[in-house]
Amino acid sequence: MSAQSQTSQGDVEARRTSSSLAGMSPARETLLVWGLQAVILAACLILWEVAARQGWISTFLFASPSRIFDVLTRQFASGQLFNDVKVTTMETVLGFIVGGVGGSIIGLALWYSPLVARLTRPFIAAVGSIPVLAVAPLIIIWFGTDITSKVVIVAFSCVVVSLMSSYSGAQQVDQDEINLMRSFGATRNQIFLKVVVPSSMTWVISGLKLNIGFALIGAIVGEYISSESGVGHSILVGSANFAIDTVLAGLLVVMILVTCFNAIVRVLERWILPWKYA
Amino acid sequence: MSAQSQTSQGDVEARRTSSSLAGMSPARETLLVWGLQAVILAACLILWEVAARQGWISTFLFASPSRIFDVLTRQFASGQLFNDVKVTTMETVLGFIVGGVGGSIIGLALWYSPLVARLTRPFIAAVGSIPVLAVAPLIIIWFGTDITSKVVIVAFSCVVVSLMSSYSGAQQVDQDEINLMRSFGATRNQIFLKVVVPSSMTWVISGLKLNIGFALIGAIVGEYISSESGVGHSILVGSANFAIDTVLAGLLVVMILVTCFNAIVRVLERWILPWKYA
Amino acid sequence: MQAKLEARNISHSYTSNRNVAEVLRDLNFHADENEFISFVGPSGCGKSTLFNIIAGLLTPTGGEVRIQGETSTGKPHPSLGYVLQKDLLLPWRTIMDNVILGLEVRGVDRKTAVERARPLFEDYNLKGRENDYPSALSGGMRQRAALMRTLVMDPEILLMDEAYKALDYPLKIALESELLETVRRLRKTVIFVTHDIEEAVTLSDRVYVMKARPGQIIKEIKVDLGVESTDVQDRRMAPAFNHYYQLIWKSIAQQSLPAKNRKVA
Amino acid sequence: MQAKLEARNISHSYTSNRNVAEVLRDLNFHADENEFISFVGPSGCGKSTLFNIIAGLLTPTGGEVRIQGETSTGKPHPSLGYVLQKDLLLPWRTIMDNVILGLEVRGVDRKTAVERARPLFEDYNLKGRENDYPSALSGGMRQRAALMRTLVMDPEILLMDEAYKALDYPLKIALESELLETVRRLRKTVIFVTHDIEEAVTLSDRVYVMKARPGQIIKEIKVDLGVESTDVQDRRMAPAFNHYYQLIWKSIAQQSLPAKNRKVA
Amino acid sequence: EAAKTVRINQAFQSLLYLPLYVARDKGFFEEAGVDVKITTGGGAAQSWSAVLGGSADFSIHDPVFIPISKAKGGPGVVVAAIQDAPAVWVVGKDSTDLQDNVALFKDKIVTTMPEPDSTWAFFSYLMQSNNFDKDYAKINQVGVGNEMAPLLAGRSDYALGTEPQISQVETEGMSVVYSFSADPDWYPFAFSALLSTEAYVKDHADETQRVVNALQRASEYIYTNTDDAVKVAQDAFPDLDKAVVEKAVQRELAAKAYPKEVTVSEKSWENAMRIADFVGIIDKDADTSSYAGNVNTEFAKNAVGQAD
Ligand SMILES: Nc1ncnc2c1ncn2[C@@H]1O[C@H](COP(=O)(O)OP(=O)(O)OP(=O)(O)O)[C@@H](O)[C@H]1O
Ligand SMILES: Nc1ncnc2c1ncn2[C@@H]1O[C@H](COP(=O)(O)OP(=O)(O)OP(=O)(O)O)[C@@H](O)[C@H]1O
Ligand SMILES: [Mg+2]
Ligand SMILES: [Mg+2]
Repeated sequence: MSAQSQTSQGDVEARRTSSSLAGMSPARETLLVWGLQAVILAACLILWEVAARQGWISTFLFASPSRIFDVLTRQFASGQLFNDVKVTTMETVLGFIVGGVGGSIIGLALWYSPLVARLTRPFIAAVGSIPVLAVAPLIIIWFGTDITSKVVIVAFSCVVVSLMSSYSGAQQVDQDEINLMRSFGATRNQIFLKVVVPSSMTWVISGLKLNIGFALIGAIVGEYISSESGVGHSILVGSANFAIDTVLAGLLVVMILVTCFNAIVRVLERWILPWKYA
Repeated sequence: MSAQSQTSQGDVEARRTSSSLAGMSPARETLLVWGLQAVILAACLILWEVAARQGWISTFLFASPSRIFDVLTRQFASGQLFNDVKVTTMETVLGFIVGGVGGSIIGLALWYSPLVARLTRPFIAAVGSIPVLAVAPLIIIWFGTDITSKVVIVAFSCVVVSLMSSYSGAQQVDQDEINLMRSFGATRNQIFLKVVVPSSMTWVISGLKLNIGFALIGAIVGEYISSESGVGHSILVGSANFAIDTVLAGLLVVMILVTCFNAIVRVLERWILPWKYA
Repeated sequence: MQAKLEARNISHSYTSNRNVAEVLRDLNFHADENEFISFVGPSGCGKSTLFNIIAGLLTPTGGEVRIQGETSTGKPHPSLGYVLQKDLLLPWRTIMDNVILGLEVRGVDRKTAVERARPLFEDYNLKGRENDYPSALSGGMRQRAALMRTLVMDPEILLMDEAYKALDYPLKIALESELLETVRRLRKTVIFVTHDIEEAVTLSDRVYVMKARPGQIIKEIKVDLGVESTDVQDRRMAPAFNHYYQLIWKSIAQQSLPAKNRKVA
Repeated sequence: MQAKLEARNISHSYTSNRNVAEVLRDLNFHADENEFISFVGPSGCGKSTLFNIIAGLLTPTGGEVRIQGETSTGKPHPSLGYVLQKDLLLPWRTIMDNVILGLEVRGVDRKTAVERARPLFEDYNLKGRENDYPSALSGGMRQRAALMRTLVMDPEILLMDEAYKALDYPLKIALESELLETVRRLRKTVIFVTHDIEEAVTLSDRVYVMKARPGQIIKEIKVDLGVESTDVQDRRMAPAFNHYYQLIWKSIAQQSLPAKNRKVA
Repeated sequence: EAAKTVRINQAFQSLLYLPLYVARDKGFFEEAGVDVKITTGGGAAQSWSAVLGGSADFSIHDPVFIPISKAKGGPGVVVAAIQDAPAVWVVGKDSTDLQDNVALFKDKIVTTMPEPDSTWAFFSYLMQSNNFDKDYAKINQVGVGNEMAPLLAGRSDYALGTEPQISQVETEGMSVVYSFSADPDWYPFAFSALLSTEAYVKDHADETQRVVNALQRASEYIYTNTDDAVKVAQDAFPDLDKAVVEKAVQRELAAKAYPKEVTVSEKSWENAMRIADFVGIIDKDADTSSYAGNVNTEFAKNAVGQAD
């Protein structure tokens, strides 16, 4: 982002200050945040459990942490949990790579041709508004019911966000930086690789971060459409039989997965954008 | 975006050049693009129709433009089309305002407290990964089956993208611009309103644009969960009858709606960011 | 008399990742009412850092700044006006709206603010550009707009970090003369950074010369041109001008050169 | 002899929304091999615009630029090196990677490029900062890095838009002397923009004076200081210096001032 | 001889399909010499698409998809019954029995699946066949699987549902007030069936026969070894309360919902078509809806005969 080409004195310092809490060291700060998060989480769970035990809320409709925990224990013991997580993770990761990374590349590449970008814009937006469920029969007919169809659905769920986000990024590139490259006689490919891509990285990564959630939702929806295992399959079975605790146990697993994927992308980000964290 | 505070000579010129086709006037250019889009669309439709008529593809599985057109004509004549569009538009627009605009405001407001932002980040990401379908029973219990529940679902579908996108924007604000405001003795509210908000607008709008599609998907999914009318209801009925032409007719309506909403947001954008189009 | 602004034992180090870079060490200086002081020194010696500290934008790792006798609380003091080294015009505001930004922050209503800004557009040769966006301005025009944005606030103490660098000569002379005149008339205090020795001599009452790595004040030079005029051209022609020019030149001449160029000037 | 670079009837207008602003009208000038020419003129008169046109970044609305006798095709010419008015360091590259950017574009492998850049870090007093990101540099350091980025390409024709503006005096003098020496030795061509008349006189063989609204060349001044030395300090002391200084001063003195300041200098 | 692989896609993991799970868990498929792979779609349209797209050989759901498919020129054949009764009940907070008192639905809010799915069709038909107009009771449509939510949240008075939801909400204090299977006009009813394409059945007659044989055995087994069948059901739904599952299976048995013979009878076909026609998704008098044209009884009859 060219925003940074402006930053100078005081920037790093100010950034540090603005995110630091009462002058703590970054490591202690992180620990504090984790601690507080754990406390918040624990408080919510305890409140929920108490409400369920006291009969303030119906456990049939809202389950309770202990019942969800029972479900997970049982699923863990039978090996189902591990298998479900494996299947869903596989679908999600493959689809994310195809759709998220692929979409980012296409979105950036649209920088090459404003004409193509303008021409395709409404079509892309239109395609992005297709609810996967509505075309479930077509997806099964084209891609079957095995992992391919889930990967396609996950990729489809990611591609538009990544595409539009990275395209927005490529549009934001400072024209003066491009002029600088042109003054060196750079080819369009060089301008693309050395300026457009790195300068759009913040947008690309922001799109990928958004897509972590969408990828998982895509995998779940894909498993709704057809499946024999996976976290979404487990949710579907629970939901078809009105077993809210099974549904919520599945959701919990989904959330844990998202948190893990997020942590991974965050590490990747620090590695891709070292200059932001120097 | 502070990127622009850098632009100077050559910028406007270069921007104009990069998007203009062989030195055409902007108005003629727009006409050309529209024309080409119409041609592409027509070509696809004709190819599809011919393929269907020639029996290259099964109309049972893939319908055909003329059959979709028949469905729409019938729905139009019976008044169902108008009513469906009205219902779905209402749900979408209300939910979009609550979720998209609300999410943007919350995302920007997180700028005030890096601590709150850090604390809530994983929770927001986790919530963003909840597939609405999985919590359908809870939504019905809490919000019933009338328009409220659809508005809630649409809002929920929009809120995370807008929140994360606008929060990313607020994070990108040039620290030097904030320092400038501080040097004027500006309060945090003033810094927020006069620098953070306008400088994040590109991100906010990019989030809102993404959300147009999600809002409509949300409305359709909401109508899947409970409904008596609406475009999603019509798609659901078609899908339950295995009437692919009805399903695709519904999808076509959705895409047209998205295209219209996009055009509206685009006009709003020019109005909100005049300096980008000066 | 109490100094208008006083810096005591200012030290600063930047910490990034695992590195700590000492930038300023133990700076002491002061500026009185109706005084114009300048800092000259090699690029990178910490002048902008120092200004950010004075302005309250950066908390020094050591020492304190006192303004009118009160210890600065780390918040920008209302009587300070700061012209930053970068122009930092907000791209989404027209030039007029950029210029009145500070007034707006103070709660001045738009009409009054515009009225106060209008004459500056004339002085600074930007008449007719009020409604342009910053992207349509040349480098010098942007610099002028940034200058106007601070001056329209009419601050008691002015911090100016290379404020005239992108201006053409005649305009610079005219604006500097005007500044000097205003300072005298309204008994303001100006703290100035420049690389231009001529500028330092013609404008300042006192000049602090700095060295780098770490930034320290190595010399304080009292300038008395013996000329009452606030016209910079007149001051430039003063017989004493050359003396001070040489004095400053000598104290900074060697230090900023790369090793191989270090010969006696 | 054919001019190294020649501009014929250059005109340019910016079109934004519905407004058309005429910025340059009918400029003609040339620069020969081993010649140093400067443009001086009020801020906003179109100097940067002119440079963008020469560099092939902007297509003029009228006229043509010829480089070594060939009409420029609107693409940057490989023998041109352009130091832009803004530093434009890419924030995601370290200083070293910024400096070798142009070489990288030319396909020079990294190792060779780094070897060619290394001595410049010494000359420009940036040794030890190779691996910093631009955000950790002071204004003058950034300016120097931008200068190095162009010079490391060793171009035949150099376009420099206020290239020395943020440098401290001694360093500026040293670098200018070095530049002059290189130009003489390698028979380069330099086209220079500055607001500093002293700089224009000490460096240039010819000075073009411009006026604004619309930008036009109003005077061409041939400078002959009668000094062979390329040391800027020596040239500054040449007896003829004052004559040229006054000449240029007179031709630009009045035009850029706001109406109320227009008195005879 | 290596067992032949057969792929079955069920619309849901549902107690309605208990014969399938019994055949799998009790090894009937294995003994019949087929290796059955079961996948789950999220609804009938998906399951049927899996067959059409070739990623499954059979699907299990509402057989009305066969005449729909045929009406549009598509393939399809009903091979064996899985549910032979309209195993749908109405539950409500108010325990007043409505079996012979349908008029009491007046002005009540009744939750069903979305139009034109089965419970919506059932209730609408029930109202119409009693000559009540459309607004006699207010129908509240929600997605499949969610019907009990509005009832429990107090947002509706009654809900139509299938097992195990009925037994579940009974433990939450709701009462069954109406049973469709108990109505002589509705029983028997082709509610769920094993479906395939003519082409597959023709080319894989052997596999088809084996699958049907196993299902026939399983259906009988449910009636003869009910306790074991209940255990299979409990294993298939480990997260549901065991007592609830048992009650649900018993209710299904009482309604004769699991077929004693997997043959889809003409009567049960006609009953099903009558409702579908009422809803308007097929024309019961069209050739494409005929019993003969849709139902292949050959395999089922063989299976029943073999078992005797
Ligand atoms: N992108 C643009 N759109 C519209 N007008 C522009 C644009 N860029 C420059 N101008 C105008 O063109 C004129 C010349 O600008 P230019 O930057 O060439 O001036 P300059 O001589 O380099 O000034 P300075 O010495 O201040 O850098 C100015 O009036 C400026 O406002
Ligand atoms: N954010 C930062 N992080 C790390 N180091 C920094 C940062 N800002 C400045 N520095 C370093 O501090 C030193 C002083 O910088 P400063 O900008 O104050 O210098 P300066 O005297 O204003 O220079 P110039 O005359 O070039 O503007 C330089 O070595 C610079 O690299
Ligand atoms: Mg500085
Ligand atoms: Mg310029």
